[in-house]
Amino acid sequence: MLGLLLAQASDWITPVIDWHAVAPELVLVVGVNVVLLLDLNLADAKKWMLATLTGFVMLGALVPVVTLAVIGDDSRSLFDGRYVIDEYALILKAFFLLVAYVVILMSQTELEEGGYYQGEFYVLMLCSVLGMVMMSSARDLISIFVALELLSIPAYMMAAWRKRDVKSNEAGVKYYLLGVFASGIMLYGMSFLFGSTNSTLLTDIGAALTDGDLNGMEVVGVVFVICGFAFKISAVPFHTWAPDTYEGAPTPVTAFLSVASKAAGFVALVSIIFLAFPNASDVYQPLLWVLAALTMTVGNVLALRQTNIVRLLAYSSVSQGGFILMPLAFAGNSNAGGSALNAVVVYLLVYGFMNLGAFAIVIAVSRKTRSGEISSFGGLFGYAPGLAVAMTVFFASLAGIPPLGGWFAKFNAFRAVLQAETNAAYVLAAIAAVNTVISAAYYMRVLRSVWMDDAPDGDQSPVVTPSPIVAALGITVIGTIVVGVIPSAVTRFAELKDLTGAVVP
Amino acid sequence: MVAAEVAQLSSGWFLENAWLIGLIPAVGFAVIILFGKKLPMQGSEIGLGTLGASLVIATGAGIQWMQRTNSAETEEAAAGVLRGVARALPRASEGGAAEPFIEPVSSTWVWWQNSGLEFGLGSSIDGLSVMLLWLVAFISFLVQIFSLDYVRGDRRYTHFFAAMTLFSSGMLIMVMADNMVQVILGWEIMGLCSFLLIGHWWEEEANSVAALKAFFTVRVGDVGLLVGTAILFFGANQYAVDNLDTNGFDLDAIQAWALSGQASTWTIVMAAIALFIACIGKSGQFPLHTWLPDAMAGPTPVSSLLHSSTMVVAGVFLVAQIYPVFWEGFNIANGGLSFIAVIGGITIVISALLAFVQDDIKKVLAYSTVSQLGYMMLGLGVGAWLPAVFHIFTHAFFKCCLFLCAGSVSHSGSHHSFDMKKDMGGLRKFMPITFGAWVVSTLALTGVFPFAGFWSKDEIIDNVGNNGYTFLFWVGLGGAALTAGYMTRATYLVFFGEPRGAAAGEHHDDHVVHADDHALVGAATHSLSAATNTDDGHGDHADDDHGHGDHGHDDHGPHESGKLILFPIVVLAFLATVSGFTNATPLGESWEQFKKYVEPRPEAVAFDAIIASGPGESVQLVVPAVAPAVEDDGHGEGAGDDGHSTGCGRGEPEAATACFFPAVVHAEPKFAKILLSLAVVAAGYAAAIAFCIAFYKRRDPRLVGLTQRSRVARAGYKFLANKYYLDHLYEKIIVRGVAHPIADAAYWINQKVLDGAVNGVGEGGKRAGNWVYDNIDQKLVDGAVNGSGLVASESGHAMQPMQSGKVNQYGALLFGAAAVGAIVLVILNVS
Amino acid sequence: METLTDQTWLLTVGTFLPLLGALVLMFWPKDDESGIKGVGILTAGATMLVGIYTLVQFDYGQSAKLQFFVDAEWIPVIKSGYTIGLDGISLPLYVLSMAVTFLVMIYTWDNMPDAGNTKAFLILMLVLQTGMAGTFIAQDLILFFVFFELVLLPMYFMIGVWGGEDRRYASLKFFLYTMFGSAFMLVAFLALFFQTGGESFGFAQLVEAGASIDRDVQIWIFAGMFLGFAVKVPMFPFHTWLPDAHTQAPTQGSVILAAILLKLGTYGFVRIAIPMLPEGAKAWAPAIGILAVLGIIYGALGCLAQTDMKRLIAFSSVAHMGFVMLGISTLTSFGINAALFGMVAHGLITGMLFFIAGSVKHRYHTLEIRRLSGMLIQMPRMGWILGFCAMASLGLPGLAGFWGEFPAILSAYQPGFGLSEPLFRTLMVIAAVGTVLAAAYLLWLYQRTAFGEPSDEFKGHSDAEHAAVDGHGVAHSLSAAANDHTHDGDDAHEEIHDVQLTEWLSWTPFLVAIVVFGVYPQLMFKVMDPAVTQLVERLGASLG
Amino acid sequence: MLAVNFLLLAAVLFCIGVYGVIARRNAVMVLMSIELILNAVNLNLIAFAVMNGNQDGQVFALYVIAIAAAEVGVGLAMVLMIYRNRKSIALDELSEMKG
Repeated sequence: MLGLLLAQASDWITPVIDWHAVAPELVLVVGVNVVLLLDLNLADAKKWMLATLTGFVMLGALVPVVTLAVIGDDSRSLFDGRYVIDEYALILKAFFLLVAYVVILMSQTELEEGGYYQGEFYVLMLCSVLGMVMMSSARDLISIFVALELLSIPAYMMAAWRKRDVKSNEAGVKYYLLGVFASGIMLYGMSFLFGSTNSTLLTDIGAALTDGDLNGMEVVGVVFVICGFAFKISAVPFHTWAPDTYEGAPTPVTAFLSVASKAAGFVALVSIIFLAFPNASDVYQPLLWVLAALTMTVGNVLALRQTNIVRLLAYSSVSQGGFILMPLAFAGNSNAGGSALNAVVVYLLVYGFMNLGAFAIVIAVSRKTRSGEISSFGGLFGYAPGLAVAMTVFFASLAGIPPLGGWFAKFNAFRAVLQAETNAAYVLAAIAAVNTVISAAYYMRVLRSVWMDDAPDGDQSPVVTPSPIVAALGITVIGTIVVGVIPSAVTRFAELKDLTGAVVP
Repeated sequence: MVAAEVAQLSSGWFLENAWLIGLIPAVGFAVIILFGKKLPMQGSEIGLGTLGASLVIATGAGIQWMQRTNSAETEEAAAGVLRGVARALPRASEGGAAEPFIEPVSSTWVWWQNSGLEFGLGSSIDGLSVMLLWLVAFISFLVQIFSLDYVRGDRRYTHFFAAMTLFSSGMLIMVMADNMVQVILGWEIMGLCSFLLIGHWWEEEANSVAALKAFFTVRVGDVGLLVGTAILFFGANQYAVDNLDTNGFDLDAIQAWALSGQASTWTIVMAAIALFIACIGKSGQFPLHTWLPDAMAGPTPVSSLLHSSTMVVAGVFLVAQIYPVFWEGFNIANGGLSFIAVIGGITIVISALLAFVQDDIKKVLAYSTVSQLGYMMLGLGVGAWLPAVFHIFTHAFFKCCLFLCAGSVSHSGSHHSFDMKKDMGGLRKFMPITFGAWVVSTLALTGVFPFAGFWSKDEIIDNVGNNGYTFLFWVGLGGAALTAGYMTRATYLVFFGEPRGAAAGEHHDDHVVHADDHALVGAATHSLSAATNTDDGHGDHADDDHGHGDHGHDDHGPHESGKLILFPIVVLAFLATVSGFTNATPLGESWEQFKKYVEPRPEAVAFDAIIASGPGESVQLVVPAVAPAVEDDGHGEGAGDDGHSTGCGRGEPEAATACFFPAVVHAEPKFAKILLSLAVVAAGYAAAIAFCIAFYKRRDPRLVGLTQRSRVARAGYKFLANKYYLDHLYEKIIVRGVAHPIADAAYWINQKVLDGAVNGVGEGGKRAGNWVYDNIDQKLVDGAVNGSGLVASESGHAMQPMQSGKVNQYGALLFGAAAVGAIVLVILNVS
Repeated sequence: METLTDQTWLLTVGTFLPLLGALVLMFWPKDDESGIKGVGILTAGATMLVGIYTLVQFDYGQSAKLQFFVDAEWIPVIKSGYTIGLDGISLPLYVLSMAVTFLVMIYTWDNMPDAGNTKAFLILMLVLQTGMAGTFIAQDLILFFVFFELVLLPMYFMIGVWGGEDRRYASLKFFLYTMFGSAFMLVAFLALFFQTGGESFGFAQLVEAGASIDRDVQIWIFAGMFLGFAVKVPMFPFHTWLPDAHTQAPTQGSVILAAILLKLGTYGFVRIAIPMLPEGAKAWAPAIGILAVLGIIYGALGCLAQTDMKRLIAFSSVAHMGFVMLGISTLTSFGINAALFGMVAHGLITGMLFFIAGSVKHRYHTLEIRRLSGMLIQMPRMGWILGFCAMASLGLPGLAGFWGEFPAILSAYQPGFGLSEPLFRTLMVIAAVGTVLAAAYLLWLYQRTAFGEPSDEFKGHSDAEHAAVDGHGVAHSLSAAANDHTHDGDDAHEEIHDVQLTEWLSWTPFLVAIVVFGVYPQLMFKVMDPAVTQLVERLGASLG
Repeated sequence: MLAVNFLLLAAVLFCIGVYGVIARRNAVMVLMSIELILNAVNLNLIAFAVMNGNQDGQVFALYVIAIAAAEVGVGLAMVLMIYRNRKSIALDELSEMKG
């Protein structure tokens, strides 16, 4: 018995590890440990250093990403193609790191002033980012699963970070329970896929699934896996947790969830769709079509009713998710497939900027008003014109008004859909067009408060914005405008033709 | 048919620069508006000066036109083609010798372009236009002289002269136009000025209502002008481009096209109808005449200008100018019962009858104008082009003179009242010159030999009969008798009998009571109040002082007017006496100057000759050209017979030639007819004088109170006094019909006449507008928009229960959706 | 499409110069009111100068070609470029937008809306100018769309922040309505792009390739564009945002909205929808014609129902744009020329009317027609200017309005490409009746507001009246004094003065332009006609 | 075929787990139901691994077990936290936020 095992072990071939390729992950791992250890030894008064350090870790992890990009090899594949570093992965890694950096800027003062645990927060944050960075490269069911849980579990805890706050508790618990439940369903689907195709490697699965020749188990597997990620990207009707969690969680965490975590979900979905399901388009295309249409519409009409700004942004991010999802519904189309990938990536990048920016404004303003109601933004233009203008930029961008980033993202999504030139595509585009208008209604309602109303309490004192938030705003405003005016800035990245090994039709 | 021998016609500086005639007053207007108030005479000198300049140029142009016409004959003589003598003769088509077509002199600039076609602006001078240019400039000049004194001290003295000058300019621009767009330009400028001038004293609502009514009524007719122009343009354009190297707006092209025989009947009939509707509105023909009497709300010089040579004449002029369209459209050549003639006939009688019941002197004259315009239209409608045009000429003098006399009377005799019954009477003793001029003009108007009206009006009536319209002939004669009647009544009331009211030097403290109680009396009322103000010398009404007083006369009694007022009156009276001799047909052909110089010759002209002179870029002066005339196929002279089956306007012209004027028929003067019409007029006079003496002087009991005693008489009077219930018709039936079922109309027709037709139409429009706005716009269209927002919001509300906050339900939804998705897709994909 | 590529910098500078000014203003101290206004006027003035230079440099002999043409790379991945150029169709509108912004800036010097915050107001105006000018030079669908939408936000805030009572509702309505249209328009653009083979968003390429699309597909794509442009025009029944937006907007906003913004829609039809989708245009033309004429009558009826002067003017825009659309719907060069002229004329005239409405509101604090009267007594010059504009607006020949209306009506007599003549002739007659209604509501407005005596409410508060009083005797003065005395406690109205310096400065060019273009329309027709004729010829080539 | 029976068992477990998540109001019971689902997955994976002779399934199962442990750790901590704050772990009382 032992001999047998040893014999097997003798077959063990130490995998060749491309250390450069995994350098970003390694930097993050080291960062996790350093921050954790440092936290034990730092006096409370010096905890602010942790935030700075975490920020540096993020930027440090960005360095190998940049060097990898500069070297610009086609792709680096590890573990028999289960972990791939290609252009797509690099862009998204950079994106996640940048988003995390901005979120740290946003959370710093919030955590200090709220008296929360700081060290642990940053450690969890780093862990979660590590999961996202891994997700960009994961090309295997197992690695995807691991990355997913690595990014989710810390997020559950961060959502409940305000320990004494009932709402925050509730936010954490709901997120947790539903998240785990969704993981379970997804895993169940994955097990079917594994059973049917006899592999966990996405490309193998892709080779084994063929349209028109799918058995029930495979269909269920595909549907359940997509539903699992649909939860992550809070697509309707898997979105129910999102508004509650977003509202209850500390605002920087909400920002993180609504941008990074959602993006990670999309990354996984894109990988799976393009690598594993290219030939199951009969299954996933209708499913995603319905999900996209529902997500946009329900998210929007519910957002119309909101009076709390965070909750409004929650629904808004639900509906934005619908727009991102929209091109994927035509990923299997021979015309639109390539554009769909570009559209999703570009949208994610732009969405990151504008949504983070919106949350940064909310944080900055609520420091003064201590309220999350939309009406509390009244008169902002009077006493804080800078913030008001920035807010206008973000909200207008979310509404998709040129020349701000959001319009280009939306345009690209429309473009990918219409490229399919099928009736389903035209109908979805029309639905999306109507939704653009509905969404403009509530974005403009917020801006109306900002510009046209008087301050509800008549308090005209200026808002003091801490410098980290100013920095966060600066990054996001510039990002939003630059992408809109010179879209080439991001389309350079979106020019990537495909994922390594993907079968783009 | 050769074009090789192109003879040279003489031209001259005045003819070639005739465009200045319209332009100078237009510039004058701008100068008055911008700088008028700062000038020593407050801008009136500019008005007089510019019109004077126009008059000089117009006179020069007139003389040169005559030279041009004469030169044709001498040139022809030199070329050896002469077949007639150098004086008016029967037209070739009437058996006389062929005379060359005298081509208009035109100077054109590119005004606008479209679709690669360039459209011009400029002048195209022919006999008709040069005659009217001179007439308009002359009358305008005299009226402005009159106004110097008449409106002195008016609050808006400068504005008044500006508007008067622009008014004349509009008419001049229209008259000299060589294309339809320019006609519209002048036409509408006049509309604008009539609005400004009728509403000159806009402080009183009645005046501004009258101004609005005038503008609006004319504007209704303008729909016809727009539509007609469109039809003509697209009808004639191809022909014009192909043959004449011009475009479908060009008046010459339209004339030629209409006579070319290539135009489809439908097109030309529609165009003629549409354009004539415009003329009905502008020239106050039945049934759109109702604005004219109301237009008396303006100052008297305005009325006199408007009624003599501008504005109302524009419609007649337009018909005369593009006569071939109507000739063909209404089939005048073959004696068809033309729309124009019928409307003209109706107008003559109806308005003459209305003139009997007016107490306002200006309104009598206004209805008289309408009636005289009816004669002109009648003439044009039956093919009597020349007499109609001649009547424009003579009518301008005596009608202008009559209005100025009325102005003089109210200015110096009746304290700015125009009410003949209340404030006049016996004025002949106080105002002998005015009285004399009035009488002369009245005789001219009524057509008494040898005054001007006799020569023109009789000629119209004569030609109507000659062309076979017997009924209309009697209508015309009857109209002449009526004219004599109402003018006698007016003359008697104003100048004979005992002075009454203001004329007797009474003070009017109760002038409001005196106000005419039906229709618009703004001018009278206002003038009274203004006079009262200044005479009091205190001006309590400083805030609403119209400043129309301040004449500096201390006595309150009637007296003769000043020199500035009398001068134009006398000049006009003189012309009213003698101007008829310019075309005195009964005296022989050598007296027919109008026929020679004004009436275009109905001769075909070769295309080549025309194209050489077509409009081009920038200023292109016409190379005067004459083409040999068509071979005369006509024979015999018989009046009204069918001997004219060929010639211009009676069949297609020969290939590669164009006609510009149809061969109209001219009646031979007959002594018996002249006697007949003089007898009719005399009868009219006799009856009217008898009535006046009986009714007004002797108060004959049989007549006084007749309207109270006799139902027939009362009904007749009421019918007339209410202007045939036409305003009533517009307001109550047409207007209210928009909102009410027609069954109600019977009730409404019995209601009292309240307001003008236009206000009525406006009221109806407003109601329709209100209804549409409230029900359609706000409820339906806007409601749909707001509704869709509501739907979105409400559906959000309906979905909120989904977001219950309960984890278990969220989980159920999550799994349920996944399961449903899986089941559906399995069914779809797994067979 | 032939192009001229000299002085390529010109259009870019002209378009983006205002943004530079906006940037400067952003860092200008907020309290320095006159400095801010100075920078605003200076920027707009400099832009205007660039516009004048463009006018000078424009080669009028080749106005059918795109001049100052630039075709630079912008977003290669979606095959959209920074393609700009100017031809006879866009030149008048391009320069008009500059002029209007400049004059509105001058007007603002003395007439800042009550809400204050000059800095933000002027920045928005400058951004707006960039959007407007850019729309007229764009020769690429995506670039066009960006500029087209760029004007949305500034106008939204202008109405929303500096507007009247009901501004919140009006601004949101304006925004959503336009957004609705442009969302579908974008979808249509993309559909067009892919149907033509997805090669380029450049106008030239799309005009070439668009004609070969299937007729049914063209009709659908045209429908999408129609929604976008028709809302902007606005055509009946998409017009309901307009009266609200106009009524509530501050004077400056109304003027810009009327003068330029509405033209973006009609310009889109002429420049994009019709040449690129000839079959679609032909199929839609009768519908457009009918809606246009409905708009004419409907707008006029709407006007007659109004009690508010500004709202009346706003409704008149619906009617006037109906004439423009009628001209376009004939698909003839005659009609399209008329429409283009009508756009500029309407911009000048209605812009001017809104100026007057703004100034009247400023003085009387009301625009209710029944409360205003005797304006000619209290403010003679203002009253006459109002009359002048009313006359221009009702299409009096000799003033600019005529040249938009008259040829448009004319053109409907003979529509192009086998469109139904009976239908269009009927439309022509109805449109002609519309001119009568136009006369009715404008004169009615004028009679009620300008004629008559001032109402008791405002009597004795104007400079003109005081001047008149001073000129008379003692008795007058006494009575005037007594008169004043009774109103002593009522200071709110003591500010009815006639047209002031900045108003003269900003209005005179409008008034002069109305007269000049009215008297000598060739100035504009000469520029537009070759381009339009070429456009229609090409249309004829593809429609056979 | 034995493996198929395992799959059936896994399916039953999955269903029970889902039922538990949906129906139980007690947070701990829900946690346990989720564990059931995860175990159903594990069963599936191992069964398939045996059926297909592919060891990857077993490796996958090991990962799932490890991560499930971590998850439950976090989950229980949260339950504890709610209990401290609210003295109750009934999930249907956790609806502060809705709509």
